[in-house]
Amino acid sequence: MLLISCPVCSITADETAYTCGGDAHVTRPQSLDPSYVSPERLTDYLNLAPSARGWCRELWRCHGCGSWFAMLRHSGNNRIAATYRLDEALPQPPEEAV
Amino acid sequence: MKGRPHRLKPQAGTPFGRLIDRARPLDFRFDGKRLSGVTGDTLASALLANGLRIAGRSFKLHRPRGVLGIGSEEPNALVTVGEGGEKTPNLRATMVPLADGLVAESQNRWPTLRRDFAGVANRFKPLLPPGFYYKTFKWPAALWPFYEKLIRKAGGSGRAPEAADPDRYEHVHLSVDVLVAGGGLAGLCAAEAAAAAGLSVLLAEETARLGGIADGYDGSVDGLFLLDWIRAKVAALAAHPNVHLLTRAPVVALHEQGFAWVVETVTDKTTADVPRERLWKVRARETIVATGAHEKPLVFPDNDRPGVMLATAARLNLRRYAVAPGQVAVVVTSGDEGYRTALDLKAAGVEVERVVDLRLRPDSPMVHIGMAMGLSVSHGSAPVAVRSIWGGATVDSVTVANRLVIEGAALTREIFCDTVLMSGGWSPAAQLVGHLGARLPFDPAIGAFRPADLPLGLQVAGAANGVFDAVDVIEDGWRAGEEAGRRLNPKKKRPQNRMSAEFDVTRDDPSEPVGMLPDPAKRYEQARAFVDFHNDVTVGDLRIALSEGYTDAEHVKRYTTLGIGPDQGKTAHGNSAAILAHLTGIVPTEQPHTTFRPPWTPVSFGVMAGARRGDGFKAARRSPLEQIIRAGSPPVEAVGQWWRPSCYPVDGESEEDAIRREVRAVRSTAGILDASTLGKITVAGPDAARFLDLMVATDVGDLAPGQTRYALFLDDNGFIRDDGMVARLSPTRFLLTTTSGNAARAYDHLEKWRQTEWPDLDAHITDETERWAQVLVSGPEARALVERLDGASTLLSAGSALLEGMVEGVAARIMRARYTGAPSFEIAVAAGYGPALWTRLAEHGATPFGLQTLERLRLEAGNIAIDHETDGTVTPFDLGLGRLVSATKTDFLGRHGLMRADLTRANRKHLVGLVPDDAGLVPPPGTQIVDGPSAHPPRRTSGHVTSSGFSPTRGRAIALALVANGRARMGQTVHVFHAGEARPARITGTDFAMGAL
Amino acid sequence: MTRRYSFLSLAREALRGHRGWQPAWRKADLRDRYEVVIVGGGGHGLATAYYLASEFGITDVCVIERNWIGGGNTGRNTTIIRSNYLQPESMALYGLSHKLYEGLTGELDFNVMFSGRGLINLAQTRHELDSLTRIADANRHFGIESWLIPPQEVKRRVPILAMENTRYPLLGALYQPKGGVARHDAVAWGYARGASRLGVDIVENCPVERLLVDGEKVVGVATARGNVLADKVAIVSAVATSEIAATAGVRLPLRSQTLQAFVSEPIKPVLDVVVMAGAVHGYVSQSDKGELVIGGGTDTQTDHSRRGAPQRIEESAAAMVELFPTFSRLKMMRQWAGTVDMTSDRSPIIGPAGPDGLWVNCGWGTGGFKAIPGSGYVFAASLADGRPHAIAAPFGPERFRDGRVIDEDAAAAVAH
Amino acid sequence: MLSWTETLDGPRSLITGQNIALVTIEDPGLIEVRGKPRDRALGKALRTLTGSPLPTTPWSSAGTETLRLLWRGPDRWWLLLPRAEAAGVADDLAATCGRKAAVADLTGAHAALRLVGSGAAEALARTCPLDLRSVEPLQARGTTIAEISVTLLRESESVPAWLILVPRSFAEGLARELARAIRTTAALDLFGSRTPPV
Ligand SMILES: Cc1cc2nc3c(=O)[nH]c(=O)nc-3n(C[C@H](O)[C@H](O)[C@H](O)COP(=O)(O)OP(=O)(O)OC[C@H]3O[C@@H](n4cnc5c(N)ncnc54)[C@H](O)[C@@H]3O)c2cc1C
Ligand SMILES: NC(=O)c1ccc[n+]([C@@H]2O[C@H](COP(=O)([O-])OP(=O)(O)OC[C@H]3O[C@@H](n4cnc5c(N)ncnc54)[C@H](O)[C@@H]3O)[C@@H](O)[C@H]2O)c1
Ligand SMILES: Cc1cc2nc3c(=O)[nH]c(=O)nc-3n(C[C@H](O)[C@H](O)[C@H](O)COP(=O)(O)O)c2cc1C
Ligand SMILES: [Zn+2]
Repeated sequence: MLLISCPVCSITADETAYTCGGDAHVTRPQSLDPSYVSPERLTDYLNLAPSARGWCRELWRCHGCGSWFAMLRHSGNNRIAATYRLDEALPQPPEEAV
Repeated sequence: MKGRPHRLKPQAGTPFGRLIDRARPLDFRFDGKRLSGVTGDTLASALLANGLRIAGRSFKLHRPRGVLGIGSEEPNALVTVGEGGEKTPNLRATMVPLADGLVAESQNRWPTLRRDFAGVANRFKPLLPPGFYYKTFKWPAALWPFYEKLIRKAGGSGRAPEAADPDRYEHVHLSVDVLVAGGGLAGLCAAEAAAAAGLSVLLAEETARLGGIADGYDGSVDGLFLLDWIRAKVAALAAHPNVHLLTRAPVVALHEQGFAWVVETVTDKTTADVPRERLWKVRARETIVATGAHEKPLVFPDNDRPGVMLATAARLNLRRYAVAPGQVAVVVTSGDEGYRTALDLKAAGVEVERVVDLRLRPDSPMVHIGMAMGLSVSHGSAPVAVRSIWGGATVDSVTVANRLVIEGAALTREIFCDTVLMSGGWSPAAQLVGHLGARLPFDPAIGAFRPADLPLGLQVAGAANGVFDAVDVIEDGWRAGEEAGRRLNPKKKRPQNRMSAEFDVTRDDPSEPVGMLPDPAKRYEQARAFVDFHNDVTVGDLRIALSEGYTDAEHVKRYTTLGIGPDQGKTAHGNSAAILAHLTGIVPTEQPHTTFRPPWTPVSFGVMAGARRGDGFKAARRSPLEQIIRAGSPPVEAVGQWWRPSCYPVDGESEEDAIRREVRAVRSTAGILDASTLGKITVAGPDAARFLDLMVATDVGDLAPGQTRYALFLDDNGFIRDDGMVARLSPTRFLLTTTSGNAARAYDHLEKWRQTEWPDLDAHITDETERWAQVLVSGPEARALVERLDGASTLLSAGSALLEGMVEGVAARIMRARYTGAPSFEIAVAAGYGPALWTRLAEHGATPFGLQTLERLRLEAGNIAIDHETDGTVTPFDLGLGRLVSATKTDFLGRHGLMRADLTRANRKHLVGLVPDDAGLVPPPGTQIVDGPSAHPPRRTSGHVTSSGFSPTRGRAIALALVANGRARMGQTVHVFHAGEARPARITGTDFAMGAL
Repeated sequence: MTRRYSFLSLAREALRGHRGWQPAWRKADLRDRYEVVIVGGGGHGLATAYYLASEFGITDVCVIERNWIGGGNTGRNTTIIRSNYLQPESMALYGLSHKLYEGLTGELDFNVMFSGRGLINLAQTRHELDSLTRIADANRHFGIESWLIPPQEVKRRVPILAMENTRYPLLGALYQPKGGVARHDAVAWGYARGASRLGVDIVENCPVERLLVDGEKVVGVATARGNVLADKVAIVSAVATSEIAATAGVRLPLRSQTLQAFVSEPIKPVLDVVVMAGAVHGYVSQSDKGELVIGGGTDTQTDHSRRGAPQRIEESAAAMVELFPTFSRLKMMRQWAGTVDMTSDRSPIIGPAGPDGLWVNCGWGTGGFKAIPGSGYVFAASLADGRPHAIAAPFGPERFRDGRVIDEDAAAAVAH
Repeated sequence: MLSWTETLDGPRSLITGQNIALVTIEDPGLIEVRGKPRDRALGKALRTLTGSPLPTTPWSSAGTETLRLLWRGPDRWWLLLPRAEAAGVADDLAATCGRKAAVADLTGAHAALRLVGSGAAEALARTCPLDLRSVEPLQARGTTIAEISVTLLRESESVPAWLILVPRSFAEGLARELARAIRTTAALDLFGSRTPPV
């Protein structure tokens, strides 16, 4: 049960007050250029999930204020390094080994 | 004469029986027998006081077993308490407070505890080595079901209740700075120091009392007897405004980021307004595990006989309940703990034949006190057998041998006694730490696992931390509490006056970490030296598992069942690790433990479910028209979280008859349906049109205000997710309707894309679903009916498909629709006006119709319904709705996905009409379409029926179906199976050749 | 040394203190080349090795396992076995597997305790009923024994099921009389023992770190104990498959999610069939030892921690109390979690993965235990033949490019 | 004119305990306003209406006893007002708030209950996962009670009082679950002074 702070409304609440919406910062190829999307890129976009062990960035929605934001979390131990608004600069994972 | 456990006579001036009130006897029943105990007893102490040695039967071998421990670690004395719906199996007798009229039963025996037929298993023990079931019951294969039935019968301990649980449970949420698990000396001191640092503290203690096992020790702190000192601390903590104390409330699980489950037993006698148990969902910034330690049994042959008990448990039984384990005792110990027990026994008038100390040259204060008090002690000896003279279940003697030359017969000696009290040192009870994924290293110095690398936000204190002497425990508790303060208020200076105390307590020498006795063992002895009491795992079993290649600790556990019983091996894991290391020759520090997982002690399903049962299971949503439409108790069905009437039978009509009547009413006059549950979402703003054109496959940006269009929503794969009407309310404002089950999801979906993919588009999405009560008026007379509403005719005369204005004096929206195939109007008014609107329409003669009627109507009209004609793998083209996919937009969700090879394949399944030759045959939705109706499977299928029903309008059964290449197969005959028989049906268009309805 | 397992051999061993048992599988030393290297000693990897040796005569095989065999999802699953799937591709695969399970104890000389005790999948909403009807009818025509039963029959087979005061009504159920469970550990160990006896090397505690690539071809693996060359490398490592494949530039559509389960304390038999209930998110069976084995939904986020969010457990417990009000006072004894390898259409990936010499078998998600024998067989056949076996062929990774989903999730909404 | 049916039978006390009361109140007027916090026209329109600047601090609110504007999201505000006034105010606002903002009259979408008394904290501890100790008077929170999404507004009175806004369709379920929690007589006595035995 993660404890998550919403970077938009600054409420800190249990994981149950949020919904995970998959990987953040995924590029939708057709948004870049709808006129040509290569089959490979489309396949990757529709199916791939970079869900390896380690630091991952995911979209979460705050049920309280309705905002989508991103979370930088270690998928091995569930440590949360940061939550941030989608228009913010990307925070980096902490240096020290976890 | 054979001694039995018994209650001591009251004796002034002795420390025995401090928790009981002899003046208040309690009656209870055990296995049907009436027994009596006294107030303050646990069920275990009361059973012992009544002289009962055997409290249960072991899981596999049905060996008779007595009470071994004192708390939740108890592996043997598992009982069923209560009757009827209140029956609770598998309770540890040591944790059950005795109450008047309590009804308890032993388990895993038939017919009685003393004479258990399955006890013969013990005779066949050699035939029941670990994993014997993997090697046998294989032949003949046909008999396996029979064998399995026998195995199943033999498995299991208690029985599930036969009646529903009458009790209530609740959940409570609490955020605190510090959670302290365990209210022994360490926990209390940790709480004290944390509170002194200004932190809020929840201290949760598993038993009914605070102080832990401190009452097993003597000495004084700050001039007060240990217990009095604790009393003062408890009183101060209770009065502290930042401290909440819970008893009968074990911390059962630790999770990420300081989340913990604490299960409190609120009462044993519940009423409607008092829950039996309460699940505290605690969020703590720091957690201190002060859960104490479990005394390790010594592992020697027949160490499981009733009458063999843990030494500290025996001492605590004396001190707390004035219960002595027998009359003549032998204490076997690898440390000082045994001496304390021996001295207590002596003081209580139990004869202590001998203290058998495993250590070669023990030289601690406790040993000297013991000798001075006249205990007869042998050093460097070990128990090698426990016997019962007449082949009985219990203890008549213990044989001890010199440890240095253990096999020399001359050096063994049989000592007669009726109880053996053993102490193999302490094993920190820090399993909670493992819940967070931490591994506890094996500490050879104490012969047990001891927490080391701790996850963030977690500390361990006291015996759980491998710190045992009271002096050190107190210091360690304070240290942990202060450290929590430092971590949470890093700027604050260290507390000015650090906690301190004057001690006068004896210090123990460390126990010798012995794992297994006798060290060089004979096989038949190993086969009777128990490591896991509950699951009957012996040293011999471990050796067999290893020899068969199950060498990894995890394999050993799974092959032998070591530690997987209800006690989760609390008294076993220290010993088993030492033994496994010994047997395999690995360096003990390399010996891992198996994963410690929640819960610490078992947790009832009821308390986990909490209020989520019956009508609290999942909230049902109520339409604004609920009271009216459900007044006559029509049949209802679940749609998302709603209940929607299927139809409105009158005068004992069947459902099907009601549906047909309602269909005819709509086709001939007009009907009304509660459509309030449909999703209604507005999208407003300068970029509303652009945004919607990205979200919807259908062109909508070109709609003029007042215009509507039926539209499809796809996912980016190209598959249909939802459908609905899109209406343009104004140049910058759109209204979308969605299917009932999808409203919330559709809103979330729109918001997600707007916020994450197109944040620059200026469009605001508002979920108006709950705002509107909505009535669908449908039928040839619909317009006339609607026009009878005040103001409606003026509004309708504007002619647009969507109109906003005043109807009957309130703001309303009217949208034209043709979903039923008949002229229809959806009238929406603010929710509170809904009932009045419905009533008015009904008064004007409209026939109420339900969801199944609507289904039938749209089926006749050949219209699709989401989740019927779609299943997440269906494209608009499959449904013949390609015209709803924009040919001009360069991008919308699903556009590129739709172009992939498989989605453009020629012979995909197409939506078609299906007309069974037998006009009365309705193939239920899901029925497969068979190409070749051969007598035997496999038969090729080419699709399935998506919707079906009897069409009152056509006077025959009709269906929609997805059929491979269906559009090219018009007029062909296919088959559906009904009652095991192939029945022909014809593929038609989806309009069923009905023309305009 | 006693090789065969039988009551007789057990009795003989009993007389001599069980001194003569052979290790169930040899503790092999890693050699530096094999014909086939299988990465991952879970059920699928071990079964593949077994069938390679037993059916296709290929014994120069090594199964390399990171930890201890059977300790991945195979060792932490709720063991539901059924073949009443919706799509023909799935029915072929799971149907074969189901059939092999029925004879597995004899085949392996190891009692895997397959118990075809019956499996009931409740329909509690009209939509569920329609979906299950579709499955039942698909099963009927494919030749899989599985059909719909009415509420009265459900009640007869599961007398303790609540029928009154429930949140959802009971509308019927899909019933597979031969569906059931098996002992998870025994399946892994039985295959390991079988394979080992036929000459397969099983090497534990040896993580594969990356693939060895020579040009366009995968030629072996680098492990913690050195490099191993192989003609064919088969990655059968559940979620780790995508990490390992990525070292050869192959990307697989796997998502790592947590799936939890828990057991009650053992009780005397109360439930003779497997019960699954989608509307309330829970399913349960009672093991031969007596625990109720219970599972529910997956956590949504990427997670390798092998712990899980407690609200899932709450949800499953609530589902149990809702279905079986008499379970309320029973207690959860242990909970655990596995990291499941989810694909976007909830069907597995079996086949060549791109570079020559590289094969994968993964994506079993929440339901691959039941497929172990079938998948092992068709994968072994594919490896031996150098091209996908007919039953495996539809499950190749290229289907994602084409959008050719084998969707068991959206269409059928039955997990496990 | 059509008559209004209250979601929860209008003003009525559902349950009263020693230090707690749960009362239903009339369905409030509710207008959702969407727009950018820095949108001038919007800010002006709302200031004219409420007399105070647009609340931009998360979960804060502004206005008067009868007209309260609360922050409900980064581009979303809720205006609570008497039901009778809602339609008129919504029309006015739509006219004055500018081209970029959006106004939706949501009256009827939410029912309201009020939880009053020192026992409120306990009732909420039993039903709401959020730590509510940090909520200032006149601040709001979006959270769940008995797993039903609600908006909580802490009202300004000296007694603890919470206004609970709940989607209409869930109102009855919410009232039932809250009443159940309040009726529980086994007090939590949070941070109280009960002394357990030693
Ligand atoms: C809680 C739960 C319940 C489930 N219930 C069911 C059910 O009821 N019915 C059903 O059919 N299925 C069920 N499943 C799914 C089922 O368990 C899996 O699909 C199946 O066990 C997968 O087997 P596998 O051999 O592919 O993977 P695993 O058993 O996970 O084996 C993969 C192996 O690869 C090893 N490995 C990983 N990386 C490396 C490396 N770098 N080098 C070497 N080895 C490596 C791992 O250690 C592991 O042993 C459930 C799963 C879970 C978690
Ligand atoms: N030589 C010695 O003097 C010696 C040796 C060994 C032990 N001791 C004594 O042992 C005691 C050690 O103190 P301590 O506080 O570390 O241990 P403790 O055993 O006294 O207290 C631990 C407490 O934690 C509780 N507990 C266990 N698991 C729990 C859980 N999951 N949730 C909630 N509560 C849980 C137990 O019921 C117990 O009350 C001291 O009294 C010390 O004097 C002394
Ligand atoms: C079908 C099944 C039954 C299980 N029964 C028990 C059991 O009776 N007692 C127990 O402690 N664990 C039981 N477990 C859980 C295991 O102890 C263990 O938690 C699980 O295999 C995951 O491993 P891990 O906890 O080491 O990560 C069972 C697991 C499965 C898959
Ligand atoms: Zn937020």
